[in-house]
Amino acid sequence: MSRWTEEKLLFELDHPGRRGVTLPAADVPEADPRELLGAMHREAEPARLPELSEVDVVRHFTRLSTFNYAIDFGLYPLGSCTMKYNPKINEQTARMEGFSRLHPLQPQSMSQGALELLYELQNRLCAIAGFDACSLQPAAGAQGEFTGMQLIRAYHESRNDLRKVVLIPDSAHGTNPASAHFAGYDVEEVRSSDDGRMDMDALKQRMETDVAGIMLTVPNTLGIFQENIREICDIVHAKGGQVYIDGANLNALMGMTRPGDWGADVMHINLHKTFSTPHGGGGPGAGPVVCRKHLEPFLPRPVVVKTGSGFKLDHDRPQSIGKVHAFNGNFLVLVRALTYIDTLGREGLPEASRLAVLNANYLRARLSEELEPGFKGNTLHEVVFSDRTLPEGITTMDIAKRLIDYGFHPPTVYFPLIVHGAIMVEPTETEPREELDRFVAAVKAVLEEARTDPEKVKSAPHDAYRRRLDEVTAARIPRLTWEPG
Amino acid sequence: MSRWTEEKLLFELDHPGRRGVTLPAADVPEADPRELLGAMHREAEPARLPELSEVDVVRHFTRLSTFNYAIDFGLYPLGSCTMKYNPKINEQTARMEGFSRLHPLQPQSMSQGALELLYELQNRLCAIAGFDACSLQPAAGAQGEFTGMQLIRAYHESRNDLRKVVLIPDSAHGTNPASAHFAGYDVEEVRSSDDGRMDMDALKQRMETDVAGIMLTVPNTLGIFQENIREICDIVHAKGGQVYIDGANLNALMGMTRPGDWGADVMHINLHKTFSTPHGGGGPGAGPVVCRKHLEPFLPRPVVVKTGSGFKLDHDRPQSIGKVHAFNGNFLVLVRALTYIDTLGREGLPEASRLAVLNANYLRARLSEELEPGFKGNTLHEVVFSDRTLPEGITTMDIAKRLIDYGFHPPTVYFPLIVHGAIMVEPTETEPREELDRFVAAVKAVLEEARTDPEKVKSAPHDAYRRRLDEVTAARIPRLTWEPG
Amino acid sequence: MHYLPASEDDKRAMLSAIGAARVDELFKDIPPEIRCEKGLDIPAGLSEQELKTRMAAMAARNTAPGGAPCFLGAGAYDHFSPAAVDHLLSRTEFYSSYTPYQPEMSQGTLQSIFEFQTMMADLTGMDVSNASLYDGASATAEAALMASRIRRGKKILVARSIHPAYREVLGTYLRCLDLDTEEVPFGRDGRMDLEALSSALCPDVCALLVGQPNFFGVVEDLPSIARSLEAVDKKPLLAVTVSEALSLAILNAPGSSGADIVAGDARSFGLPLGYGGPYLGFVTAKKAHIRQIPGRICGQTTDEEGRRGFVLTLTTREQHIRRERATSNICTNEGLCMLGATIYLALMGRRGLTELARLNLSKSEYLKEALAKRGITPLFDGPTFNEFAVKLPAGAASKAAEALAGAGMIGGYPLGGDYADLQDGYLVCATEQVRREDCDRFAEVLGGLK
Amino acid sequence: MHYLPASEDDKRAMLSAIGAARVDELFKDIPPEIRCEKGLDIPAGLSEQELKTRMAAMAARNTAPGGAPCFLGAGAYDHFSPAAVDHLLSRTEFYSSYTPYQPEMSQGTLQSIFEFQTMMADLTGMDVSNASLYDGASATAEAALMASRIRRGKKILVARSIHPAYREVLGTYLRCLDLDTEEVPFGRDGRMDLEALSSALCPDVCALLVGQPNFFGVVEDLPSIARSLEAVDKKPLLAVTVSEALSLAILNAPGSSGADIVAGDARSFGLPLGYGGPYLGFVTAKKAHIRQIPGRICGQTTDEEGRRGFVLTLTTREQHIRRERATSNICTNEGLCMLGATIYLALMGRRGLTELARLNLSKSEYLKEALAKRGITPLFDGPTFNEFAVKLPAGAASKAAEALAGAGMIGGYPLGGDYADLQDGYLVCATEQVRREDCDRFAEVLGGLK
Ligand SMILES: Cc1ncc(COP(=O)(O)O)c(C=O)c1O
Ligand SMILES: Cc1ncc(COP(=O)(O)O)c(C=O)c1O
Repeated sequence: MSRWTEEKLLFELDHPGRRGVTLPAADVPEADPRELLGAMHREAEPARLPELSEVDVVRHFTRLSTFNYAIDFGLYPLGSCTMKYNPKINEQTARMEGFSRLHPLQPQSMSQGALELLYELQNRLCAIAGFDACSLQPAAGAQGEFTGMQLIRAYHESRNDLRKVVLIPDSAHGTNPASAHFAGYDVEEVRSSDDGRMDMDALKQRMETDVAGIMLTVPNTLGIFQENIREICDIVHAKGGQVYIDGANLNALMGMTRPGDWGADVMHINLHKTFSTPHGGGGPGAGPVVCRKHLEPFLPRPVVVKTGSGFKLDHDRPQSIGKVHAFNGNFLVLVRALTYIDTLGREGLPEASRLAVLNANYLRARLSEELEPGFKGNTLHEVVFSDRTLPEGITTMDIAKRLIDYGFHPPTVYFPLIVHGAIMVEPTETEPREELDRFVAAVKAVLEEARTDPEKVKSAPHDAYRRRLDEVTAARIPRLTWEPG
Repeated sequence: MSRWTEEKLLFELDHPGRRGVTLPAADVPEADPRELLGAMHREAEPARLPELSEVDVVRHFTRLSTFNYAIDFGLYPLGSCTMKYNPKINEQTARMEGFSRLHPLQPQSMSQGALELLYELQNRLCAIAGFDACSLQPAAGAQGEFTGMQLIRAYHESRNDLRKVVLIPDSAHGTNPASAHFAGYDVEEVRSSDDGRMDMDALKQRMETDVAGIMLTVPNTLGIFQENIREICDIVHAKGGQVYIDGANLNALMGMTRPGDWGADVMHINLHKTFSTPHGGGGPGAGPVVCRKHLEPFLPRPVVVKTGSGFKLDHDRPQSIGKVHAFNGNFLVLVRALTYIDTLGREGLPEASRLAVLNANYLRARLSEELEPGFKGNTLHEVVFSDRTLPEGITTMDIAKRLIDYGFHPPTVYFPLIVHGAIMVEPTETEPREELDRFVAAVKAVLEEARTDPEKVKSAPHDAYRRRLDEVTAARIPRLTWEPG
Repeated sequence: MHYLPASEDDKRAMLSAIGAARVDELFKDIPPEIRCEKGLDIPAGLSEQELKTRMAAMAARNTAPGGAPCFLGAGAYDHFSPAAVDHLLSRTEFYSSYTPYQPEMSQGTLQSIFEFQTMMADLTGMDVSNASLYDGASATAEAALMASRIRRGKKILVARSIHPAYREVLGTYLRCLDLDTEEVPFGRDGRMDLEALSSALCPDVCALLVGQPNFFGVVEDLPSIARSLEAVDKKPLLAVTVSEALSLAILNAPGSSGADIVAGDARSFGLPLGYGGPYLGFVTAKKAHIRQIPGRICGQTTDEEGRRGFVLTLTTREQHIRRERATSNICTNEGLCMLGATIYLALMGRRGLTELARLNLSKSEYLKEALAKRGITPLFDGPTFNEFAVKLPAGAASKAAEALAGAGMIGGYPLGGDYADLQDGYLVCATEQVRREDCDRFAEVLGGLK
Repeated sequence: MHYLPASEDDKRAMLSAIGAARVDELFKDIPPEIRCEKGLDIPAGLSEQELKTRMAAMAARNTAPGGAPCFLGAGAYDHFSPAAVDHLLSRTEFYSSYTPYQPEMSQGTLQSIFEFQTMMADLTGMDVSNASLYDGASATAEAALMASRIRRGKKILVARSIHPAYREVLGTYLRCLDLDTEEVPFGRDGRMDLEALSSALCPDVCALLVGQPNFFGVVEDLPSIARSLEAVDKKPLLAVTVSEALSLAILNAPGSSGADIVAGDARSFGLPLGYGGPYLGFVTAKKAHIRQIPGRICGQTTDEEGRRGFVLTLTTREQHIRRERATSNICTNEGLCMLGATIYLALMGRRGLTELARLNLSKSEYLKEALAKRGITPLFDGPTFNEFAVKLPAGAASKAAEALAGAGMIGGYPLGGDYADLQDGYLVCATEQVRREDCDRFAEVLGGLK
């Protein structure tokens, strides 16, 4: 088909008199809203809701969809995002009416299948990560972090041991310091040493009894495994601190090693990364928290427990930090995750991790001919290159934008902050080798262009739905809603 | 996203060792096919079935899909094809497991809902077209024609009145003569008069007792309504002939007039046109046949009848022409059609016809500024232009191909045969006015280019996935399967 | 009216461009005496919400395989289809597009047809394939017509063991065309009676149609049949009908057993049972017969820049060019089903499909044994794939359906209705969808019938 | 392993490019003592066929609305969603893409966010909207935090009539941040007790949170509440929480009743109940507060050729730039739900949504009357939308669920667990999904309880 080059906004398409839905005929007397609601009755219809037929609406969004990239087109190498293939069966199970139409508060006797599913997923996640207990409530990784931090806080408080500080490496994702902050902690950054790992001296020096705990991403955002993770746990525990693991990178480790076995106390898992639930253009995801026994009493309530005759939501948890979600977490995301886990199973998940790491190391090997990794050591599921070897005047962003013209979504850029002009590549295990080779060829071609025809690269993309967009003006003069005229 | 410019064939992607499906573990002893099947056992695996992972396969077909046009992108003005919007609810009802998983031969006591649905659809079609009885077996329009012709033959035979000839106007669709031929008739063409209608003198002259019947498309493929259709029926009946109506253009008539009321004897209906079941890139469709009482005994068996307690398949029809389909016709297409009919209902279907005719006449009015209709008279749901006013050296095909560059699917071209270089436009009722205006603007722009830059038009398309394809060589040296190397 | 975008304003504006005052004026060619004055006698339109409730209630009045283990085959086999198939078929670019008449805008559809043709030719051991026909029954009829055009004979031999519905459709297609059929009986092993075949062969015979496996699930000895045909002067064409396409992965390709034409139904490749349709008819053939094949065919070519592309080709066979002299009247075929099968075959791969066929064989052999333990033995001793006929105690066949339905199962197919000489014959099938314990339960219920 | 494309050959080739002998070598940084020697203690993988059967069996062990008429609301309302919504959400371009960090490749997602923001701002009577938060509960908590940043006060007044789960989540969010909350009671009409409000207002109060409608379904008199706040010196912000977004179409927009911030859940707009998630939290606000809004925001801009386009903007509010000083820790939000709501609102249009809200009102009023006829009367006399609280006979509330389940219905929400003073209170809801006869039956069963 030909590409759509323009698609108006819904409000510009608004066509008074059209209908996109026919409502059922009323089988009850019509109530008079003015009489019933008095002054609180809304007289003016919401003017911005357009009048369009079903055809208009379907076309509008179908056309919009063609302006997006998708995992089903090819490699989506966003580092730290684990853009793996989203199996189609997951979409089917999540749409089974016995799941999708359930009311969250309906009697538990009418929801035994759903509770069983939650119970099984709790167990699977504990088994995979090596922990004792689980809460499925957090709606995404950041909420999992926040929940985990609160568990640590509640734990210390229960021992009357009030602490103020959380240590976080400078390579951490932005949500870590933000989550710790919203859990009421002061954040102190721990610098990385030259090998990209946490600086042990810095840690030892700072780890005092005012430190509530440490938040570590393992492998970290450079893809590097912290070899001495057990020692770190010991150091933290020795001073009464707790170890929080950001499990966003669990995709590197399944069946290889379990954070619970390192001595870690609590961790969140991004189901929308490791367990293949789709990213949806920005969610929904799910960020369950797993923890060791001593933190279990503090988990958000309710949790699902098994009874003699079935399953139930246990609300009677007096030490709980309380809810973080109005209901049972992002249940339909959880359905997808269990579908995925039970499809790959005992042998498949470890193999997925092995292949994720193999793919990343293959890309690293192939791309290292042209780009320089930010750090020297071994990496697991992702690799970060710096902009050091880019030709004069060419930025990481230029490379990223030019890759779009080659039909690829660019890697994550400028993160982690400790690598200059970071180019962060995570292929995941679902990429076939040919696709990696195609990507390597594209990167090489772009780098060659950067040397021979830099203007072309600096003004990229040329072949996308839009040329480079002016983000500065967008922020300076915000236009956040449509205005007529 | 960027456009995919190349996608290999499955066989070129074949990657030994990959798997796209995991099979369930065997819960029974493994049978030995060699032992059981002996010499009939296939030793060699079917080599052309590729080995690919699910990711590979999904990407392959997702990429392929982007090379297609679709009704959800915009106007699809293929004349005679009734490319209307395919409502999404139809896809949902057809996928309800109680329909989609039913075995065609399962006990009728376990299929009462399906039988009821068939029964209701039979009734709806009879009511809309004005007939007494219906068979839902024919799998498409052409099979409906074939079935209808057989009914006529069986009827004559039952009266020991053997006839050899069927009359068909020269404007007819190719399936008409072909279907009549396969029903064992000699086809004689009746010429159209200058107003695009059947020439009454020619008809009267030829209509003798050797003529089994006549096949008429009403409105015909020019979109013209045969005003004297009742007179035609009388003429044919007077000589003992039967009148077959090709109902492919029923979309012009719903609720306005009913073929059964004209005196017609039998007719087929294309559910994939009038009743919005999707065209699927070439089917499946459904071509039910409706007829008057005197032809009912000959309908394909079984038909669905109502009993005291429910519904049943009535096989006991001794005069039936027999089956035309192994089972119950294209049932899941029938589900979609009933969904559509019951959504629009009594008021909606006539309004659909009115708007289909309004849209077509609007296009005719707007385009007549530039193009000349093949015939002068009034037209209903479609309009055919000739190539008479095209600039010297520019063909209908050139215009069609250049429209692709403007993002439109071209109209039907070179059909009907009685209009020179026919350009046949059928917008249907689901096109919004803006879309028609956009199309008019594109046609005008192309015609302007044809005058000012004819090479551009003759070498179109320029902006599609492929430039013009060499159909002559394809037919001369057929390459119909992939060969390695 | 949410499918009808025209507002009152739109109508007014368009009418004024047309120069008409009212929409009804546009219908003035329809004489008043045939106008529909009373409106349509159908129910008023429903909202989507009401409609969906109503359809769901109708669907709920059926019991489908899945809800109940299914031992019924008889031309429609309950196989599993991976979610990826339906996901891809749901892309509007595939399901809402038209037949690829404008190839530059339809390469997605065309390339997949070419892939389908390649795989079907390979599976059947033939050189070429069409892009689909309606179903296995009409495809079989089209194959007979094709053979009669090629060999210009008037008589077609038809195995009596071909699917009864297929034979009936064949009859409907051949009746008016002055073509005779003669049935060839089966022997005690359920296979074609080769002696009867030999004696039926006469110069006027243009083709023999035989099912593989046949309706009784029995695998025919195609090479011997082919040899019988070769013994005749103007060798009649051997046309093989396949209604369980999965068998192609485990049985010798008909093409390498002497078939000239293969017709059949490929619905088993990832498409729903759907109460009988839409299914996926196909015809494949040896190269020599290309120009007599019915239906659409896609061919490879190049565009103006020399890039590979695909088009519908050999269209002079077809009705829109050749009209009454076309090789078939077919126009709309089963495009989306063809695509579904193509996706399915790509997912299964050669290894997967072969293993699946073996699993079907194993299940069916298990069922055979389970039944045998209950004293129910095969009707024929020829080899079978995933379906076989058994002999029930006298009178039991008519009671089986109800007894099994009561036990939550969908039973087999009683043969007596189609074969008066097989009154107690009962056709049963076991695919990958039935579990061992289902087979045991089935045997138990069936064994308990008296 | 059908999601894992690497064949053994692939692995070998890739290892050799890497210069490693075995895949396990790549994991050498993981010390042996923490290696997972025993493997994972989870079940072996299942084929898709087995898996689907298993999940379907689990799904069948639930009774969902649809199967049973649902009179339960309490923050989650059973509305119908047109098929077009799910169809569009199933396009891989939407559901499998990432947060639109690369705007040139994500204009589909970005434009729809801009459309969502525009419609939500309009519906709530605000100037700006974010692109979603997790759910109504956390959105309410974020609104409270936002207000405390804007007004720099330490105390937040919370209507006692706000959804109990929302209040609990609020507690979880505020607990560690040194922020106090104080509950404001409701009066006999179920609305906020304005006198109690006035006396709770003190200079340290930075915001008042109030539900509209509140948890009892009662429509608050927002203008009067706003006037009470204006009476205070440094006016606290009025933050309104909406858990039934459909009410926005029939109630005065909070923004025109004095609200400064609106937080809530827009799941009612075309998204499934889904046993509680994913839902669709949102925050809208007056322009002055733009830079304190949590979550993603999309803004309009132009590309190098001057064409309109959209980008994520004001990102300096966010964690990936501002880290611990961000306005929220949120990263992944509820993008696809946002898109679903946008599609739904586009389909409904202003007229459709208004009519649907009226239909809900009518159903609920009918239910009120049906219950009244059985002697069950409202607990509060304030006006309500599609949900209201009634008083059951003593002890009946605890028996209702079972009695209704027995009659094939999903009952209401007993208030006693959350409100000790409302032991016999029972919250019921009627949307467009319940029919008149369902209401009658519901009233009958409930009226029969003693
Ligand atoms: C390392 C890391 N931690 C935490 C997160 C936050 O997870 P979420 O986006 O689910 O809130 C991310 C997400 O990108 C991440 O990459
Ligand atoms: C006028 C007319 N008649 C008959 C047919 C044949 O219908 P089908 O393609 O369903 O076999 C068509 C289809 O294009 C047609 O336009």
